[in-house]
Amino acid sequence: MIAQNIGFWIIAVLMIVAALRVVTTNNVVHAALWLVVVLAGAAGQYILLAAEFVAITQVLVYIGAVMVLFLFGTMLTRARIGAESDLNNSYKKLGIPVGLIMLVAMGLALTRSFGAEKLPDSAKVVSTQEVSDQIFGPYLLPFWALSFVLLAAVIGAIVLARKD
Amino acid sequence: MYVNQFLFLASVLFCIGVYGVIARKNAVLILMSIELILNSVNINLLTFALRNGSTDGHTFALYIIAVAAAEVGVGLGLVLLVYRNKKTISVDDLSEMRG
Amino acid sequence: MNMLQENNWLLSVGTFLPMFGVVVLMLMPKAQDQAVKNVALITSIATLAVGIYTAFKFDFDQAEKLQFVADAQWISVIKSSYLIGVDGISLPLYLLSMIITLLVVIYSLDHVPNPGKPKAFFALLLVLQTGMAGTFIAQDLILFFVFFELVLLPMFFLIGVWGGEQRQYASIKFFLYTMFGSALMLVAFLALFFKTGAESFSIPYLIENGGSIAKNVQIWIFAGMFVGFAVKVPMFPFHTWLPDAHTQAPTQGSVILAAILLKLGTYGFVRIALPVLPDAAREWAPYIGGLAVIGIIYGALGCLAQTDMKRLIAFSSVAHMGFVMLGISTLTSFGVNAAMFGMVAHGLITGMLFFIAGSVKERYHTLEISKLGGMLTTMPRLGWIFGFCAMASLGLPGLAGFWGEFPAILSAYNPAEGLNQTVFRVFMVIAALGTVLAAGYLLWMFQRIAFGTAKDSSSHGHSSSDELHDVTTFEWIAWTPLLLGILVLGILPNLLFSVLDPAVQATLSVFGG
Amino acid sequence: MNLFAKESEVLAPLATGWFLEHAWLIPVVPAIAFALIILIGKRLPMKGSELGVLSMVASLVLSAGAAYQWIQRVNSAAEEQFVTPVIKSWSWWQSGGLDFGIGQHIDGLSIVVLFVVAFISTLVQIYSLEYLRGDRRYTHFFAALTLFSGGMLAMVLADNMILFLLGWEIMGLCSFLLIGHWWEEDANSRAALKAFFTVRVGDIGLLVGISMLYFSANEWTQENLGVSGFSIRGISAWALSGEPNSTVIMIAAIALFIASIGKSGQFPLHTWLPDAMAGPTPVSSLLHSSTMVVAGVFLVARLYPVFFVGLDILGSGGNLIMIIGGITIVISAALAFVQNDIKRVLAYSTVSQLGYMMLGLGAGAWLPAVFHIFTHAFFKACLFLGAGSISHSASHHSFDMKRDMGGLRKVMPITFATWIISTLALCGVFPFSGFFSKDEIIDNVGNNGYNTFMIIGLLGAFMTAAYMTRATYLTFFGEPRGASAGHATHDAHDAHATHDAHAINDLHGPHESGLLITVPLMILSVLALGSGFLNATPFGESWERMKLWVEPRAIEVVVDAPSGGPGESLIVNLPSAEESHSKSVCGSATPETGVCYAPQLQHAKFKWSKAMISMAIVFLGIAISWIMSLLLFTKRDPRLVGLTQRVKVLGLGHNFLVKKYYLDHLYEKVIVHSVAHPISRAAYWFNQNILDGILHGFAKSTRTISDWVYKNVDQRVVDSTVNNSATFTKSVGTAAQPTQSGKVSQYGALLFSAAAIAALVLVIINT
Repeated sequence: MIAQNIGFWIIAVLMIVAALRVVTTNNVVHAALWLVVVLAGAAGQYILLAAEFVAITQVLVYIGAVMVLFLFGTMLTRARIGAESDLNNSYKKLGIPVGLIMLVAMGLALTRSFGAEKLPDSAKVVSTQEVSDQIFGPYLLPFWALSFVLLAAVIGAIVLARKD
Repeated sequence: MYVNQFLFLASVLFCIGVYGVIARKNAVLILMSIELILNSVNINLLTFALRNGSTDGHTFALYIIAVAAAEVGVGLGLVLLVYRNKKTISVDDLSEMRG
Repeated sequence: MNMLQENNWLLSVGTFLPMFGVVVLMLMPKAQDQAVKNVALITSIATLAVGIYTAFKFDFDQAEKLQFVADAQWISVIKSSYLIGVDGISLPLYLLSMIITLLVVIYSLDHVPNPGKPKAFFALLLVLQTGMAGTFIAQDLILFFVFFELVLLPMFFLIGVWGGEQRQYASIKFFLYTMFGSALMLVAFLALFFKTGAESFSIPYLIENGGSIAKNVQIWIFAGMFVGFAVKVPMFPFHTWLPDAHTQAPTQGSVILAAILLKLGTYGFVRIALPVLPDAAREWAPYIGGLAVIGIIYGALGCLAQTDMKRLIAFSSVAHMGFVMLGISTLTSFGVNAAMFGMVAHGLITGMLFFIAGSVKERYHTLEISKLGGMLTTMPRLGWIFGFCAMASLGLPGLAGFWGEFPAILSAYNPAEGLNQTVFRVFMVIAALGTVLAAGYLLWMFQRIAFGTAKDSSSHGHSSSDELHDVTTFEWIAWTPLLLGILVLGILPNLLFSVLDPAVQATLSVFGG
Repeated sequence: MNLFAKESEVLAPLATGWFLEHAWLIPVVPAIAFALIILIGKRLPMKGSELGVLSMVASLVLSAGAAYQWIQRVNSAAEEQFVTPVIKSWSWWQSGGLDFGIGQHIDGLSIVVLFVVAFISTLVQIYSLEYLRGDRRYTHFFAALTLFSGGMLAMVLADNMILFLLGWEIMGLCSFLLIGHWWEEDANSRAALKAFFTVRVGDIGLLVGISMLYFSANEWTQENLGVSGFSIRGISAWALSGEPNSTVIMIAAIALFIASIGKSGQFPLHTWLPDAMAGPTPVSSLLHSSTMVVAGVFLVARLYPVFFVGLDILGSGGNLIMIIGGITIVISAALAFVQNDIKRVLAYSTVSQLGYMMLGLGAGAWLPAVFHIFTHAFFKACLFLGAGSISHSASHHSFDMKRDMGGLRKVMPITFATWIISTLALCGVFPFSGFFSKDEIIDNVGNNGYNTFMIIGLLGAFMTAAYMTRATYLTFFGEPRGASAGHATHDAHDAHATHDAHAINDLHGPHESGLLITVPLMILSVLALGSGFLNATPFGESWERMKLWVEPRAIEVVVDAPSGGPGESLIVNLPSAEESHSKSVCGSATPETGVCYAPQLQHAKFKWSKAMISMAIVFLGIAISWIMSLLLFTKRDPRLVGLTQRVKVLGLGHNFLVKKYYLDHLYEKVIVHSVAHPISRAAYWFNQNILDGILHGFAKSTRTISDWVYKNVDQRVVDSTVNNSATFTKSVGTAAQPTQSGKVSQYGALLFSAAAIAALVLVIINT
């Protein structure tokens, strides 16, 4: 238990810092790299939450594919590697109160709902098989739908990005 | 471990993401902020999956990841296209609705 | 009840037909303007046809009951269902929205405002239509809210893209205000939902159980709804978005805004706020009434200060909606009848006035009252139509405006029991004063614009006399129904009252009569 | 109930007839004609005027028929039987589960006024055929004239106050359109605006009064008569039923009276009427002398019970109506002396005659007042048409007596003769009609014990005689001046002068007008002479036809309540009423068993002595004024000429009169301007700076707060130097620049913030 807790807090702090950097840094590439940290941290949290398969997918898909996409996108749009000045809106400060208000709202809601509720200690790790049973069992239809979405996305991306 | 510690983490990420969406001007960065939001959602899902001892949460998390991938793909495609036409990816310059 | 559920597909069709039109428009190449216009025209005609068929099927003998009720699973997670239906209150507005949209489309056939782009323009108009119609038939709070918000965006773009010089200021202001209102309104809805045991969002259910809520909580929830609706109406302190939105919006935008959108707020009061939260309504009524009469006088004074024709008409809307709200605030079926009639009448009359303002702008390239003049000599028809509408708007008996205005004043003489009579009688006198001011500013405007001799064309910008053509065919087609409506409703008010009255009485039964 | 039903057998069933049953057609015909004129008028050979004239003739025939059958009805009634009005009602609108009707209410009063209106309208329209020939808005003119007649007729036979209000407002509208008929001149459209606006101010009273009466009477009328609280019959009965709370009915009466002050140009709202002379002369003679302006008087006469009870008429001391009436008589008569415009003289004389009617009504002389409406309509219309005839054929459309008239009696004998007859009638010289009505009023006022007001009345008679003599002298005697002398001094100030058809016959000098003008004049003058004999009190009971036909009998009648449905309830006399000889309780006490529709009024016994006195006064007035005019205008007697310049006091008084007591100054400069300009400006300023200021301030403060947060959360202020200029306020504010801060995400931001606030509030509420 203790170990897990320690792990959680370390990762959590790391994630939050990284996330802040993502939204504040003036360098697109740096932002992308900080995002990698956040995603990795998220993967770590998933493991703590006894969701191996999701964690693995997270690493593969996100850190593997999505980040590559981002970096490519950044490169292709010839973003200067290095600081840029006009990444932010002139009134970005509006975002801060908004974010804080939301945080307060959620915080209140959460504390009210699950004050000191604990997670089950001996949580058995959810095996990949169970997940797949789920997906190809009751959630088959959404799965198909999703596959279509992906297909459409692929085609769409090609169509959009194609030079002509 | 408390339920809340995960949920709090998620909400913090979410709010940071929101801030990013609002504050950023560069399309790619906005996409990244959206990724943050999606991840915070995932954390929630998995937390509740664990709490309620069901596996539905996992399924949804996976779907979200997939959708996110699709979204990034299309999103970046758009960015490229825009960049090619306008030589900029600052969303403000896309906001001239007239013309 | 079973009988009331037959033909329950009608409403859905009538509401979503425009969306179908939108889809078709989307699939069309934007080059073919004419085809686009035709599609929009056909769609709106078909929609109106469905609407008329609905009215034909409507059982007027039990106008107080919901009819064509359709109740389908929607978002069962939050116990919100797709529950729609019309009764005597919603039917007239439901039809009005369809008619106005059709007329606006017809008018737009040769008046697409700059920067053109008819495809997008008509698509937005049709989306708007769906939103408006949906709001009037929704019997489920979430559904209501969804449609209520659906209206917002098309209007936002109409103002923001096709508007005048200050369009961005106006559109953002409009958006900001309404967003703010909607947020509180949504909160109020949710609070209502939870306070009634998180059972259902359906309005009839809430009407049954809403009374059970503790009074002080009711008052707070009502406050939320009040702000939400009052912004839309708009009532006195929340009205500042209206003049800008109206002035900057394209003619079609102003017409729809005046004719339908403003009614969403008042309709919300009658349909939701009053019956669901009777106790709170009683508490709030004097304040609503007070704000209403302030609005009447204030709007009139605002009008007197205007130099811009369109802005003047916009301010007059504030005054007229003041009468409507005064009627509502009496909580008597007499007053609410007046208010409902006033809504329809104001829709016809002010819509018409904005049409005229648009045509004036198109001909003179200015709306500065001081630069206009002698319209009766240069364009007699337009001038007389304008005079007709001004007269209708100042509540001349025999025209539609009167039946919204006079009974509202009348009803303020004795409001529902539990309300302070003296206060409302003071309101009555002030409101009566408002009618004089109304006569003042409308006739003043009419005299300045229509009487006198035409200013030489040099004085109004680059418009040469050959542009000063009288009413065109399209304008005739678009306007005649409105003019007829104003006249017919004025002479035979019972056409409307007989439909409204039972429903209004049923709605207000919670107040004991 | 059936006990009475048995007695009621003895009562003769009242005669009725097609015309009475279908009296509602009278206003409908002109209304239809109006629509036709608007639609097809321009294409007709006579530009739509024929439609107007025909429709008026039709209504004249209808109302004459109705009058005849009403007389039949009265004759068919027993001596002491209440003559039920012919009431028809159809459902018009419903609200709050109640049904409100529209319909006709025909009794003596409405018959008289119907006939007068239809008659004068017909003559005036015929007159206008000639007078406005070639006018640039010939068709519009006739359309408006016809619509006016429709509105007035509708108001007269209205059976409920809503329909009454409808007619009332339509008249106001038409008066607006007709006064402003030559709207190219700013003065005319101004006058039109002023007229409508002033009357509209009075209308507040009408709205308030109707509302009060409705809500206080409705319950009683519904259960006793089965009619709504708008029904005139219901209101009258209710007022006399002893039910009403005295303050309520008093306030209601005052409110209604304010409306009549506005409409009938009583002091202090009389100022619009003289300005209304800017309209064409036929309009002045129809709307602003004989028919429309008596609407206010008609309102008082129509709802007489309300005023009777509310203002305690016949009570000791004067009441509001009398006081206003009395003041009006004198001040307007005084104003008539300083006018040079002949139409304005007549306008002020109209005002003071209306004052007489009000005085009569206020003093309980109901019948003489109504009779004065009847006679006044004829001679005043005749005078106006005469003035029109002069300006039309003799003075180049000028109405200035001093500059453009004089010595016209030779060139236009017919106009002169008719004018003289009507003037004598107006002055109340025996045996002209004015004598029988006006003298009756004064007589009854005195008889009911209001001596001060009787003296005021006599004073008024004196002044009337005087100023009319002055006007007559200036117009018809002495040496021809200006235009009437043939000098083609074309005065531009008169709108009428601008239209072409007349420019031709201006060339040859003054001459008598054509038949289309003189025939109406002659008809009217005959009536001005003869109409008085319809109620010639001097010759005893048998001559008092009006009293018999028109005055409602103050008899308590039993009503079988709603069973009959609105307006249909059968009315039978109380057997008690049979012997109770004109000692009816109506008005004086509460009717126990039935309802009353009219209060009991006394009638002064005619005495030649009194008549002689008033005659003497009148002749004195004529004589003095004649001599003065002779000396002043012809002999140019040095003692009188320029007197006002020499004697300070007279000068001041004269100036005071010329300035119309500064009332216009008060209304226009002080009141209207203070509303139209400063107050509305202030309200608008408040709108732009306070309310919007709050919005913008809200935006600004979020901006500053967030600035502060920003500086403390994160030190990077690189671009804030750039951005500080573009504040959020500015972005909400002048968002003109094309590359203005991010719109899409701005909306996103707004959305998010709304959502955030919503969420927070929700969380806080939903504990």
